[in-house]
Amino acid sequence: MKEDVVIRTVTRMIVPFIQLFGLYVILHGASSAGGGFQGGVIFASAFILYGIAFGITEARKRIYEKITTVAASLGVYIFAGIGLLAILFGGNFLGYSALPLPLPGPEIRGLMAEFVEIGIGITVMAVMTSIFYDMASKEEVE
Amino acid sequence: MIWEFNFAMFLFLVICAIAAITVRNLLSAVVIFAAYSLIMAVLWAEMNAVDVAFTEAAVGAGITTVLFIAVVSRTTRRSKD
Amino acid sequence: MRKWALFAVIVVGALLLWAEGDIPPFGDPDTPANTYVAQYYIENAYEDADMANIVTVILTDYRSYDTLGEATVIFTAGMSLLLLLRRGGRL
Amino acid sequence: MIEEIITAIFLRYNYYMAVIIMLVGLYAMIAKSNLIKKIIGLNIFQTAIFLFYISTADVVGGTAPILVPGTDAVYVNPLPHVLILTAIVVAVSTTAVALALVIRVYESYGTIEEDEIVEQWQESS
Repeated sequence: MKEDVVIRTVTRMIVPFIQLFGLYVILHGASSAGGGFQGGVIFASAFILYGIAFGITEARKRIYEKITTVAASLGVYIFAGIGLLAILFGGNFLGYSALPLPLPGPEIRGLMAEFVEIGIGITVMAVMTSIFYDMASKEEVE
Repeated sequence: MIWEFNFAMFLFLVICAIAAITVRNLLSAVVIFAAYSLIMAVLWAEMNAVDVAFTEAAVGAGITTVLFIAVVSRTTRRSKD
Repeated sequence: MRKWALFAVIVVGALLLWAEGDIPPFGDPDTPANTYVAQYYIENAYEDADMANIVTVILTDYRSYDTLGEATVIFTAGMSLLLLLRRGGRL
Repeated sequence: MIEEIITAIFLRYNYYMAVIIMLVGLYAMIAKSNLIKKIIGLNIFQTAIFLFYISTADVVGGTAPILVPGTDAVYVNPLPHVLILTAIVVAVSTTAVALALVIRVYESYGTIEEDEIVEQWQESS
């Protein structure tokens, strides 16, 4: 596995395309099959593929564990923050149409739904990568 | 909604489920379970649930298998029953 | 153990298969599950939220509180794995 | 009599399929002593329940619930799809936590067979 040229070259070539497809699935969920959860899982699978081909220590240098831990809570913050913003402007919790944007009501709801999808995608991507790091790497007990 | 297709997929599903809980090598059981998930995703796509089929193909056949294989490689491949 | 498991499975299976006879036929459009709130979602999704995928509209708009719980569940799973397996004191 | 029963079964065949797959998962959860086999059984059980829900959503002649404005197609019921989408997330979360517990059990006892763990526990107490 260590000196397998084919796996490493193909991984290096294919990882950007997997990430691009993940972003497409997240952002195109409004008008076709897809959404935040599926896109986040596909995005995380790119990092998992990198970790399998190059080893966990090499993958940890590309996306730090600190980043995954912070991003996992960032996604939930985005989601709940949009809901609380709606309360601040006099609507219900997660009632998007109360937000004061210069757009008709349905378009505000569509736009905010996209932001919510991005939040879910960030959380799922970070948590899946973090779970893979935790499970695949053996930790020395001190 | 094509009942012949559903029956054929159901036959594969039952064979995969029984094989996944019967086979003694845990790595084989995990791989058979991935095949089970993929067949289930095909069945849901045929029943017009495209979002759920997409999720199952990404999660059940992808992430869950990776997690199972990570755990099997950290513990043991041997199973008594 | 194995005999008792088989016994329990047979009893549960017989009860479930007996009860399934009362379910409406597969693919019937007039079942209670298909008539009340689902029809409202199908008719009003595009006007309300300007998105074509009805599943996304329900997931992120009509029932977004549910989805917030889903995001919290997966966040909690990640944090509990961090507590269970990562004991070196790293973040 | 027999024909009526066969017709009744044929009208609801997907629900019977879901029950049979669910029983396989239930048997694995009760009878198998290997912990990873138990988790695989749990996953089979969950997917059987999902199959039941998706079956209730299907409509004869329906299409996938992605709107095409200006046409009058019949759409399948989108509500069970949303519920199951949430349930799949919960399923993968529970699977991950259960597998982490299996790793900790193996680190503590050196085995993942249920009866051997019980034996070790009885010897030590």
